[in-house]
Amino acid sequence: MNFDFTDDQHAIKRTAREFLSARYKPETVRELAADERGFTDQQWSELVQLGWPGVIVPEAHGGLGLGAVELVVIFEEMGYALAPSPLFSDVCAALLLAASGTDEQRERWLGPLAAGECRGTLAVWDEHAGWAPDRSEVEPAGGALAATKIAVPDAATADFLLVAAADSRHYLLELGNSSTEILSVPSLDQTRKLYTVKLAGAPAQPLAHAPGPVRHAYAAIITALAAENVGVAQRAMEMAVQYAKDRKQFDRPIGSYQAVSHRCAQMLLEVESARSLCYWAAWALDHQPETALRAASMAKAYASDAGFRVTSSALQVHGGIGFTWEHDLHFFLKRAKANAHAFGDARWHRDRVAALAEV
Amino acid sequence: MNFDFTDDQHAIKRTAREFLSARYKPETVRELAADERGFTDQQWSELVQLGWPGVIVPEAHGGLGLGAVELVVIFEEMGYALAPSPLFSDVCAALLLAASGTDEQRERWLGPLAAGECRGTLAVWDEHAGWAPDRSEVEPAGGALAATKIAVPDAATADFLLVAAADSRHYLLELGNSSTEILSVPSLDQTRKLYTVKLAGAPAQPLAHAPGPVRHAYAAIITALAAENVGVAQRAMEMAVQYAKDRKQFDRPIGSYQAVSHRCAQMLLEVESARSLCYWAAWALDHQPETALRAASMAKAYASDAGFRVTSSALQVHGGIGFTWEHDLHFFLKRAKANAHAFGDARWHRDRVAALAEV
Amino acid sequence: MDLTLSQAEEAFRDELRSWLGENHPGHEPAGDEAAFEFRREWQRKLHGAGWAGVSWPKEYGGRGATLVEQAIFNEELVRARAPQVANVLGLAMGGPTVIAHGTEEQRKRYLPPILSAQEIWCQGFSEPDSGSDLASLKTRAVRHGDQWVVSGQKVWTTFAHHAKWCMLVARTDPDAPKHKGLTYFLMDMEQDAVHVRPLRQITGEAEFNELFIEEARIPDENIIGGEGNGWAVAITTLMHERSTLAFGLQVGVQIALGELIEHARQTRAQDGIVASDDPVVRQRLAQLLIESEILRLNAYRGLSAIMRGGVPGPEGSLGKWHWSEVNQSLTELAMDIAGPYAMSAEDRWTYRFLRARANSIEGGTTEILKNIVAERVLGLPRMR
Amino acid sequence: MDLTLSQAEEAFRDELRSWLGENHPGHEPAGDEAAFEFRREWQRKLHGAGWAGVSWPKEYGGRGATLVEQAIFNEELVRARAPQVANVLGLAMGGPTVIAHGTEEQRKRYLPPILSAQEIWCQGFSEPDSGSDLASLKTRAVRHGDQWVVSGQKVWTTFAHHAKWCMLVARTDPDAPKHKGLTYFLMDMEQDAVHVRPLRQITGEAEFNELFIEEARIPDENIIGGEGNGWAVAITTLMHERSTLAFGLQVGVQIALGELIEHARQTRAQDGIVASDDPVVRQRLAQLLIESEILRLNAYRGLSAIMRGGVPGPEGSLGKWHWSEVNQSLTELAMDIAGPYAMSAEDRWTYRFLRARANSIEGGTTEILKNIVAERVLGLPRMR
Repeated sequence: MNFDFTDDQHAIKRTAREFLSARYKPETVRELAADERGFTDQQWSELVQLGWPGVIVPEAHGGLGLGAVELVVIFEEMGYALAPSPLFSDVCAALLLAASGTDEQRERWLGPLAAGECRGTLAVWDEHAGWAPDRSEVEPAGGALAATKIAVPDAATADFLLVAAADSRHYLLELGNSSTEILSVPSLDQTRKLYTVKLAGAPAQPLAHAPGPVRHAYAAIITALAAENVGVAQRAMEMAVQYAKDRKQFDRPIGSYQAVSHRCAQMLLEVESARSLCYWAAWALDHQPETALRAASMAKAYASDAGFRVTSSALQVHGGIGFTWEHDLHFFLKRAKANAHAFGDARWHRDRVAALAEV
Repeated sequence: MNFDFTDDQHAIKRTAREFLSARYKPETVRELAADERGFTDQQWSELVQLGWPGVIVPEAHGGLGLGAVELVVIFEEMGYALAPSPLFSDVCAALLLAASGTDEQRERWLGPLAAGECRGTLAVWDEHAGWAPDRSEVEPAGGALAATKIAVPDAATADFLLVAAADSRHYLLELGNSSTEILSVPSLDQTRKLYTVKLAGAPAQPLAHAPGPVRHAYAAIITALAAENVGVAQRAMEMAVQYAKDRKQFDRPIGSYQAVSHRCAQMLLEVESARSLCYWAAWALDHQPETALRAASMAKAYASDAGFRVTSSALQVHGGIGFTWEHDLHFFLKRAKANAHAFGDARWHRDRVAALAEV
Repeated sequence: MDLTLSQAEEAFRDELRSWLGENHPGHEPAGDEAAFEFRREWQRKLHGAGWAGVSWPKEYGGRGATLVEQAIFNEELVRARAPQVANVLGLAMGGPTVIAHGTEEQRKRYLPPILSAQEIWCQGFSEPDSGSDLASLKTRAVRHGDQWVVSGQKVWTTFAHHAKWCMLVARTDPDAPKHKGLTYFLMDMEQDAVHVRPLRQITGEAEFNELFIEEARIPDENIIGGEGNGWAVAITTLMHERSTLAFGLQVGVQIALGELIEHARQTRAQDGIVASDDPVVRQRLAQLLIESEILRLNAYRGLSAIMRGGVPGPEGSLGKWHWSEVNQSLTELAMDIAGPYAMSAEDRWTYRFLRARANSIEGGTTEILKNIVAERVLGLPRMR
Repeated sequence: MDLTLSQAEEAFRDELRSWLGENHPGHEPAGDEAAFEFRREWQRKLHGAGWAGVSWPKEYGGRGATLVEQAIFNEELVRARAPQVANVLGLAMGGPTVIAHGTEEQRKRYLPPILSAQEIWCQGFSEPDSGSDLASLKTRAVRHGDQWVVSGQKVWTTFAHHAKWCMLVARTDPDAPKHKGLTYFLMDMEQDAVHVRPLRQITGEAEFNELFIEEARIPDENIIGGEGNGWAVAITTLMHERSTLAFGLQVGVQIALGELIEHARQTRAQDGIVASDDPVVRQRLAQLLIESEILRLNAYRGLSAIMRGGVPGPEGSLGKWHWSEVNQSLTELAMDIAGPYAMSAEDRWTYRFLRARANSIEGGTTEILKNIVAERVLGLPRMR
């Protein structure tokens, strides 16, 4: 029984922290938030050099062949740096392809994905279809999809789309097709670009019907997202604690008032608790699949709430300055809140936890 | 638009505070809590002299003929003093008799009730029947009741029982009947005696079928109970504030720490808010019946939560001493919590609020 | 106790409602300048019909309305979704401060153009280093003959770019204890020494400004309430801010809640039902219905306490703090109902959600308001 | 990262489980004395099989178990619903304190009878006026030759009526700063100068006692850690209290939660469904499942941090505070599920609900624990 990372995992974490803090300084994040595309080719190649697009792609396909723990380490750091990047949507696609692609599809796509030569993304929610991230009413007709999907990350810069459909499969659709309309949507979190994708009978290939592996892939996705929120919340907490030490009102640092210091202590409880759940879920994904879905839903439920509460609480500690665009805090709050609603919110995942625990 | 009491209402409040604080000192409350019966005949006659058993009984029947506002004033003060007394269960019976008794029943019982010559109480919950205070499955067969009713207040000292049945009526049952078994139950709140009543085919007379007036009577009952919680919470808050001023730790009064002072401010918010809702509900019962049910459920929902939170928070301010039997605080906490569960808890009344507001 | 309006109050409300029904100017045009001119025009219309400064004494152009009428006025304007007036701060805070602390000459000079929206007012209290600790402000005013020379920086100033007058608190005696050395000025904004910079918020809008003041001039006669008395005068301004705005805020919550319930009725939730039929959402909506009713009741109980005792009751101190919590939960529920749409900034609730983050900071942080309640209402020892 | 038990850890657990399976003494008898004798017998049995003081060094009669094994030990005993041992405080706190600060002679004198339950220990730290502010305690010890004469009052003393030894902190130098003038004694409880009074709690039980000490005698050799060094020694005792108990507490929550889910399955709620099918109850149960998992994970992460760095990680400071919140919500939900039955004290959940009120006070109030986290973990300035 040991929560400590292996030396390799420690090394990944250290590299990630150093790399990301050097490359994604606050002013860079701010520029990318204002940029239409949200990242540069240069930034993408650097991530490719680290091998991150292939982190979970098997070595046989040219990936790093690592597990969920390493995935979580990387996304915790991506969240801490708030690095705008299509990496997350790309890894979502890789997870689903690896889980339910046919042999040919895996052969065709996983290598280029791992090599960063192409990028994929994932289209989950139908328009006006409610909260559930696992229900779609899109009925594929003769290998073609007619549907409107909302909140699709990085669709404008992806090479292909995996579309969730009513038959519990995903359909792979190469973009650049005239029957596909990609509309940019102003997103709450400007560091992650979202699009509405309108498919008017676009041709698409079905992935295999593999409900078990697909559920496992989604569990990895939500665990990575929960880990992002851990990183985001950690950073917001550090900003709040630093501000509470520096800022003086009534001739003393505001961190010496319990209204502020107990608020910060609460942040620590929530950040560390979310982190424990994420590490556990990641470990279970790798080593204890029978626990993994429950652990992942627990992590996502808790980190959804904690991410928002901690960033929101950090804003309260900052007072007025935290409400200004000039201050970086709002980017963290917006990412945490957007993540809270992505792939099932806290309430939805609590329902899953109850069901999985056979309450 | 004026929230201020009339001169008469102010006078009732003042009298109640003075009378109750003189007669129900903490040591008296403590004795009565330990007593099996829970009150003395002497104490009952004093309440009768004030006319309180007949507060809502029409003057034609010898009562004071007052309204819900006066009812609320009295029960807020009863809660503040935490006076153990069968007054509440007796007034419940009077409200239901006045609302749905036949002419003969009103003639037969309201006068003696107002004069304090007899006492009634109300049996609402069937055994193991769930949370709802407005559902009973007791089917009266040929004028006789076979049922087990739980949490019946003051049954051992009452002269008659009003039993809620499945046909939405109440049945009046004179006690002292051999087919009725009254079992004392150790209650959470020892200042209000509860009993399980087992009816084995006891003869009973139906009250009239009058759903509207019965709902109105129940709205008055829950408003009175909410008002009790306002009084209880007010007193607990005063105890906490006083303790926070007196108790020193680390060489200063604990009330100078925000962890304590902000907690006390929160108590004030909740006490005053519950009070506003109770006064509004009482006024609506008297003057705006179309609003009364919603207002009463709002008051009960909020005061249920506030009563528990404020008393529990007061215990936290007191630290260890508040956890001892010797300190009076626990009696207040227990009353607040028991009231929270009587006649529908906060959650149940929120559902009613949503339904009544046509959400 | 009578929680209906009196006949006179009802007549007042009916007159106002029917006037608003006939004179509502419709939606505000887009664009900052156009919107401002529209608001100025709207205020002129109100003023022409005797609906500007309703609570001000008649001798200064007001209507001499009672407290309850004033509350009705603020409620009805929000209820009718009437536009803002151009001179919110002049009407709600500047005018009442001049009436309370100004000389007769000052009243004559400043009050009429406030009512007619001819001269717009803004507020210069907060500074970057003096947020909650207002009395620590550093803006300096130094006397040069019968003029004062003022330098410093102010922040969170609304309407600064349209304002003629700024309610400015500055330090005139650096040697006095911090609450004592302050003076309350009316600073002419139309001078080069005053530079206004819009301050963009997390919503993307720039509702507030920063004010950079470099040797601005203020004549001696523009002091309100006397030299060194700035703290007391500033408190008057803040008291008016909190009390006047309370009624508008609570009606605002009621309206938003109505919209939220509609939003819940029209949004698919899960398992084939709409959000308003979801038991967890219904619990939260019911709680908001209760809390918004409390905001209304506590506000009116506060008025009754003032009418009875001349001083506000304990409910009065709680309103702004409580409102901020209610409005924040309301917008959080809206986001939860929106589900995946919460990720999009197209949803109007996203804007409201972000805007509500400031509710517990603006106009007195919740922490400061709780201190005030603990110390002044409950009499707890001063926090050290 | 490996969140399964190692082979050695599994072997340890299996050995313990099978031993417990064979040796579980059944239910405690009713009555204070009978229950105590039963617990003493149980501890002797554990001791005989080498299961007393598992984490103590072998040379002092312990098992020299690793941190993880110690955690497993505490979990398994709760999981097996084994009875309490008679000498909880001696094993968990007194022994480890003597091991850390005692002389070799003291270790030889005191440790064996702790293990065998021959001498029971109790704790005399808190006083009526010194709750959270322990260092302000007033109990005085004055030297008379090679003896000390002690007078004062202690409170919240468990097991006092069975105890032979009391871990007593008293003031030996009234002129020193308050943390400096304290000394840690082992006081013999078997003297007339010590009077024990049971302290009834709001649950009706008397789990704790008050201790009235009037000129009790303590020989000089019963000082642990040296004169004037009482504060540091007391901190050791408290650290052991929090760390050892954490694993038992979290398993306790897991067991209670299992019972609560069963309770929800068997309780009618409304509209013809049981409570466990009610969507609002399900949300709350799921949240408790999550929080109780967090208690477990944070406790183990804390151990890993100690194993890596020798010092506890930030998770360690959070456990007791978080546990109290989780256990309180758990019992509150139980009351809500019980509905009208919550009004009756017959329901076992009513007792647990009342008992849980003390969780945020006993063993360090939540306020103090948050202060510690803020100051020592986050490095925020000391609260003044």
